[in-house]
Amino acid sequence: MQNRNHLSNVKISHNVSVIENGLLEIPMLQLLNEQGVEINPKKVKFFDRDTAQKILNSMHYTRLLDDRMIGAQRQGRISFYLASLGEEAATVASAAALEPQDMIMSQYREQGALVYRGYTTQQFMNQMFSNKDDPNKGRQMPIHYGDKALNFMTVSSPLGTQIPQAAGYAYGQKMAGQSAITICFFGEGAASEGDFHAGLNMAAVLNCPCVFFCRNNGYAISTPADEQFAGDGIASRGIGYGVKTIRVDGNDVLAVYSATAQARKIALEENCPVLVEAMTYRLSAHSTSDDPSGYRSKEEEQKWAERDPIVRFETWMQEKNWLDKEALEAYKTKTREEILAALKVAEKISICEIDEIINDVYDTPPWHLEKQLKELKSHIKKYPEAYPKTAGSNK
Amino acid sequence: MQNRNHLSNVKISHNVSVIENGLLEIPMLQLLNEQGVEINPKKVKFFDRDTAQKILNSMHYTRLLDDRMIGAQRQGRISFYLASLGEEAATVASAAALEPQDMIMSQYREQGALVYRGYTTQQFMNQMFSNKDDPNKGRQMPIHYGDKALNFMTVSSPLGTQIPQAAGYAYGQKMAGQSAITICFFGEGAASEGDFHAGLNMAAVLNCPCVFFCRNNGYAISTPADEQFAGDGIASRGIGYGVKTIRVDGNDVLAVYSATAQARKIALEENCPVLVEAMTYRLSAHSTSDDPSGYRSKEEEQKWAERDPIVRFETWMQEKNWLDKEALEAYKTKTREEILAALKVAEKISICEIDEIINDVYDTPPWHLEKQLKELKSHIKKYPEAYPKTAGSNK
Amino acid sequence: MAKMNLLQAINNALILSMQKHPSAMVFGEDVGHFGGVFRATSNLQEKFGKSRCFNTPLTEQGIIGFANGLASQGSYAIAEIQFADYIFPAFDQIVNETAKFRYRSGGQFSCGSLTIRTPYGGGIAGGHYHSQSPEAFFAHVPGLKVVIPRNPYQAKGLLLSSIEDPNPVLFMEPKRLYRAAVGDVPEEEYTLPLGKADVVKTGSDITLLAWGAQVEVIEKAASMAEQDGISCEVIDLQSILPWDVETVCQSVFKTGRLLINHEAPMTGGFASEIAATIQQECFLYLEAPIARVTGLDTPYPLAHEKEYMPDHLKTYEAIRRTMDY
Amino acid sequence: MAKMNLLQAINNALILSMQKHPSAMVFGEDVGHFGGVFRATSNLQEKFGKSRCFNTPLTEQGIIGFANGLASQGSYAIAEIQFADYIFPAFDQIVNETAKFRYRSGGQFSCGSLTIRTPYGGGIAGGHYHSQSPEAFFAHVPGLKVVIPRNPYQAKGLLLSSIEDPNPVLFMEPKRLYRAAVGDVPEEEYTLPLGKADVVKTGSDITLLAWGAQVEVIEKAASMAEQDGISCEVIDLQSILPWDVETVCQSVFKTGRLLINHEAPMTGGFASEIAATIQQECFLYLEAPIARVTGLDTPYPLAHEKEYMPDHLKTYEAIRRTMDY
Ligand SMILES: Cc1ncc(C[n+]2csc(CCOP(=O)(O)OP(=O)(O)O)c2C)c(N)n1
Ligand SMILES: Cc1ncc(C[n+]2csc(CCOP(=O)(O)OP(=O)(O)O)c2C)c(N)n1
Ligand SMILES: [Mg+2]
Ligand SMILES: [Mg+2]
Repeated sequence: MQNRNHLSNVKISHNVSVIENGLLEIPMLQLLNEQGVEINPKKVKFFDRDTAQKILNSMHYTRLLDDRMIGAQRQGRISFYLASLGEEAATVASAAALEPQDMIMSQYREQGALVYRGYTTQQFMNQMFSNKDDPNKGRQMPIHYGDKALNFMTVSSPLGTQIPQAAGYAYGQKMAGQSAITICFFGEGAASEGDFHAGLNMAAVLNCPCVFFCRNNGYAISTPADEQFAGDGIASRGIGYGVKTIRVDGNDVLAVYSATAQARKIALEENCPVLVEAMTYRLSAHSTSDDPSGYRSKEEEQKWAERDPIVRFETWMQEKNWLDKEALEAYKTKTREEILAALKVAEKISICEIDEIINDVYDTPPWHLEKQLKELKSHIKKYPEAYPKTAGSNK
Repeated sequence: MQNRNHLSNVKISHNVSVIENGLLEIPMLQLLNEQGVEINPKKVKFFDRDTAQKILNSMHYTRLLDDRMIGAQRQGRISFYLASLGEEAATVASAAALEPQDMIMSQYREQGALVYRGYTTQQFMNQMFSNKDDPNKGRQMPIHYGDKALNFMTVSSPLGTQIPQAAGYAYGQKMAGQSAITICFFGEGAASEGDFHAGLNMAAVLNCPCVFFCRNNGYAISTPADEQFAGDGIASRGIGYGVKTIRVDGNDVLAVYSATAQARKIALEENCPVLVEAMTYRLSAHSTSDDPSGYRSKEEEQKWAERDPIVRFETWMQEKNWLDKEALEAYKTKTREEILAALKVAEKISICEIDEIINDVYDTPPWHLEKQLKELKSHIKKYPEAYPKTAGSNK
Repeated sequence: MAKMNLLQAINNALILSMQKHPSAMVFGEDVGHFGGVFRATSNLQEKFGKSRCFNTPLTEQGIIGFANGLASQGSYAIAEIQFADYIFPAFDQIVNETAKFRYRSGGQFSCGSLTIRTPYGGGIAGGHYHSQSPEAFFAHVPGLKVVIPRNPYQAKGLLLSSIEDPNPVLFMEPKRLYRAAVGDVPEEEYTLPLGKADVVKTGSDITLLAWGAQVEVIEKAASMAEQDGISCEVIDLQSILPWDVETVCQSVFKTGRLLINHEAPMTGGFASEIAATIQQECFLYLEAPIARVTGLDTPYPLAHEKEYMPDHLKTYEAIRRTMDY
Repeated sequence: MAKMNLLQAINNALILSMQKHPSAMVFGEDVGHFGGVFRATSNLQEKFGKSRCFNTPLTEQGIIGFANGLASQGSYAIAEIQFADYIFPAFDQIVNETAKFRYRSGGQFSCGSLTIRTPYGGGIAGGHYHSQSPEAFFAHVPGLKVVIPRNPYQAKGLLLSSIEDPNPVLFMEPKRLYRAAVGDVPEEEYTLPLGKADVVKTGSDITLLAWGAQVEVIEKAASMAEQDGISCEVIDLQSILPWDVETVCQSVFKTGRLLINHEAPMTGGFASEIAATIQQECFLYLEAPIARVTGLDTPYPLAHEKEYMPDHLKTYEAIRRTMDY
């Protein structure tokens, strides 16, 4: 680190030298090449077979879940979904490199991390059907997961807001003496928000042990990366904040795992933030409300489909003789069934009773909310057919 | 410039390489050394003697104005003042490198630029006494200057807000086919605001011809630079945005002039933003409400007092035989008298008549403001002694 | 005349403005080639080029900051905020900059040629981050105008007025009507006055007041009440700031009763301003307390959206209570 | 008991909280070694170390974002925004995050241990960027509590309550009273209830309601009115959200008249909510329209500050008008 004082140690030049971004090259870590061949000459052992299996399964699970839920949305069973096709390595392998006590703040496309942490199929479904078993009590749109027990912060739609929050959370963990960090996921689009700037700068100045994990997947809805920023990705910004930075191939499980593990280690041991930029691609539509054919080519998508992170990782596992194809197929079949079954259960569970409409605004409802609830309940009693989802439980 | 696409041209590495800010060194342009000796071997001619004289005079004017107004504030004649002692080269020489049609958006400590542009002593005084000849109509605190005729945007207190505005203004200039840029001044403290991030990134992506001029003067009120950021100043952030960047010795007139001229040229010819970081020091208190002895040492201040930008520039002018000491003394005497005289005039001019209280909220006052004014006026009529400043003009 | 939905009417107004004013520019997240997530800016980039209709980076404070600068330079800046729920990062630029630009400079500079468009409101299963109705926040900001249309005809005329108006205007579009509201819209340019309410239906017993998508809700409640022999005057406020006290007062002088309906939470919602003003102006005419039928004082919930909304039934009940007072 | 000014009372409350809660942290611009531009955080860094009282970079959205994260982690986060005029960059973090944190997660996570302190209000020749009273914006945000003290005793008790309260609280400090208001304050910890108004003086003809620095203005007007034989009940609202409808209603049942005074512009100011609610709750008791004596619907002007302010004379006149209605 350079001395932080605003003028000491500065080099002097006598000609106007214009610094351009080309001066700095930030390489991208890759440990499996596009063909899935390990190219790290040192042959480091990253994780054991069980972990590898768990990573692979979690990636498959995520893809199966995405697939099924897009279907469910098309069938009109849920209102909205947002898939992570193509980005499974970035979200699953990063989660694998963390400890359970680390707080995960996600943007919304990190279901892979949640799968790895052990969120159950039924939990996913309850959230997406906004039913009364959803711990968020059905208050948020599908995909806004959250689970305190798993140290997974509830998703919030406004982009970028989690970035300074992660700094604050990590500061609190440090002050409490915990051996834990906070990881904050966000897209390259969200990184344009002012909160990104505030969060990275504060984390650096206040020595917050956190990992800022940017999924640079090339698009923010329809906006391509080159209309989002003019610099060299998001990693190049780390320099400006004095934040240690790693760029990684986001479709390479080994690289993502290593980069995140290293980032976590630095964050915890040196009490500082680390920025990780995972280069990947949003193969899916932005969400079920979106159709990417209006803004990008099939060729581009095809090129990236060939960089499938699952295939790449499976090739490596195969090479190591860790891939049990039969077991994998069985796992996928079981998962498909499990998802379907849980979906059917979830869609039959009713939504929260009407009293929940005023809970959790405050720790306990103040009198004016009690009054509004009372009026609402007597109104529903008068018109039960108009409020079929709550009339039954309205006492 | 590197290719902006999010993945093309990326270099691949096979080991986790953590990029730290130390990798990049941003030198500081200096053309006059601390002793005022020109050290550019090429002996470029920067400007003619008249310009040099105007720069020198403007710096002296600024210092004399500051001095007098701090006095006036102590005497209770004005409520507030904010001096730029030690930063005169940064604000005056940068303004000298611009064309009159360029828009200047200042933070608040750039009275030097305004002096150079030709704001009159009486204008300064009218603003600071909030009297009815102030074009801002006395609506803002002292030092919130603004003059459309001089292409100097009215100062706004909220920090950083001008930064994205400068991008927008410059975009408009470009679209209108003007041969003009926008320069936006701000402190290293203001550069922590989210608006800084938004402004630089947008200017880069949308190719806005503007110069972002950061006065890194070591402090934001009491907060030293090392509690403001952890990177290598503000210049290092330019890289992240793909914005061309120049760091300059802010106490060196020749260097500031050259850097700004170069920045302007690039901005205009290449339709892009340029970031200039001027390394300087706020020798004065933050404002008349502040006392720096609580947060920094006399030694530190002394060290910087010795780097006086005026002394340095005078040495150079002397060396070139451009310094007419007698004329300079005469100018300073005249200026002192002029300031004193204008001050006396301004403090006798009354404030705007009460009708102005509702003007300029909209282009014309809507009915509800007319009604509020009418009520106010009849109230003042009833209690003229209670509103002595407006009762007289209340018709 | 052409049949247009609300989105088409807005798109049409934008096209006319860009044709009329060479310095008019449209920008925001995804508004370029893609035409915006709701497609309100479809084809503008194709028609007017990338320099006049363009995507911005994902930063609302930047969008409005940029827009303020562009407008102060003299261009017509037409900025889109993708959802009104996401206008808050730009709150400082709007409240401290846009709105005070002219006043603080004594009229030397202004953002008068700025128009901010944003879809707002619920009823689309959007939960609390895609359903908010933040008009009351902006109603407390002198220097802004705030306008909300209820159908395609009003949308086009009011949007054209907003763009022409020499003051910054926040133009809020009821997104649940984007495709649902269809009507006859003249193809040429026309304007509708800002600051004026529209009496949608005259009546004598009670005045019902709303704006945007809630106008059809009060109309529905009015029909129900008419069946009980209650004659309702239905008013679309259209402009939230400045608002048309005169028209509302005239109506209340006649009916003696007022009900205001909005989606936003009750406390500090814009109905409070209307009620406070009307109880002052019409005190001796009021035969019952002014009723507010609004959202609950909670974030906008997803599963309980139906229960949260100030629908026609709640409105009808409040009409009855007000009549029976 | 000790004589303290308002700043000292706040400083004292902060010290007690930091002693009581090892996880309590105080942060904001210049609050560290310097002790804040108004010196409310003097000596905290010396007493509790740099890790518990620290300067932040100059970014309000960052300060509140950081504070939200820190509070959600379970620490007591006490953030300072240097001037309420500069709270708007943090508006999104407050409105969309702080206030909705608990609701959106079904109570799993919350920012309950967050307290935001900020000096507000005019009367200090600060012009429109150092004088604003933005309480009404926050009153429209379910999930927040908003508290404003009028003197050192209230300040300490209410601030301690705000920090202890398991909900996020915006604590607004009337900066023109920082040194001007001096009074007896117990040295030990004590709390005053949130959500409760304080009846400062009982009376029978008219209820005068204000908060913060304006309480002394209505007290002064009350004295003037008493000379005319008008008996005024003076109430300090203290909590803006949730506010004490009960106490105000009880008073209006008795007096039949209500006047509300605040510094912020009239349109959409918090007086509108109070008037809307009270005309509903006390309709049959009101003998005159509820009067609002407020700032003008303009930015807060510098030169015309005196004319802009809802001072005791304007209040007195409004009392007379209300009595004579
Ligand atoms: C503050 C805010 N502005 C706008 C949006 C609407 N929005 C939702 S997702 C999205 C694009 C995000 O892109 P990126 O951060 O790159 O993430 P990705 O979707 O690519 O994973 C936008 C604009 C939002 N949710 N929040
Ligand atoms: C948004 C905002 N936050 C806080 C302030 C209060 N404030 C005024 S000047 C200042 C310090 C600015 O420091 P810097 O940008 O470095 O400029 P300098 O004073 O050093 O020239 C602060 C915190 C403000 N004016 N605006
Ligand atoms: Mg993306
Ligand atoms: Mg500074």
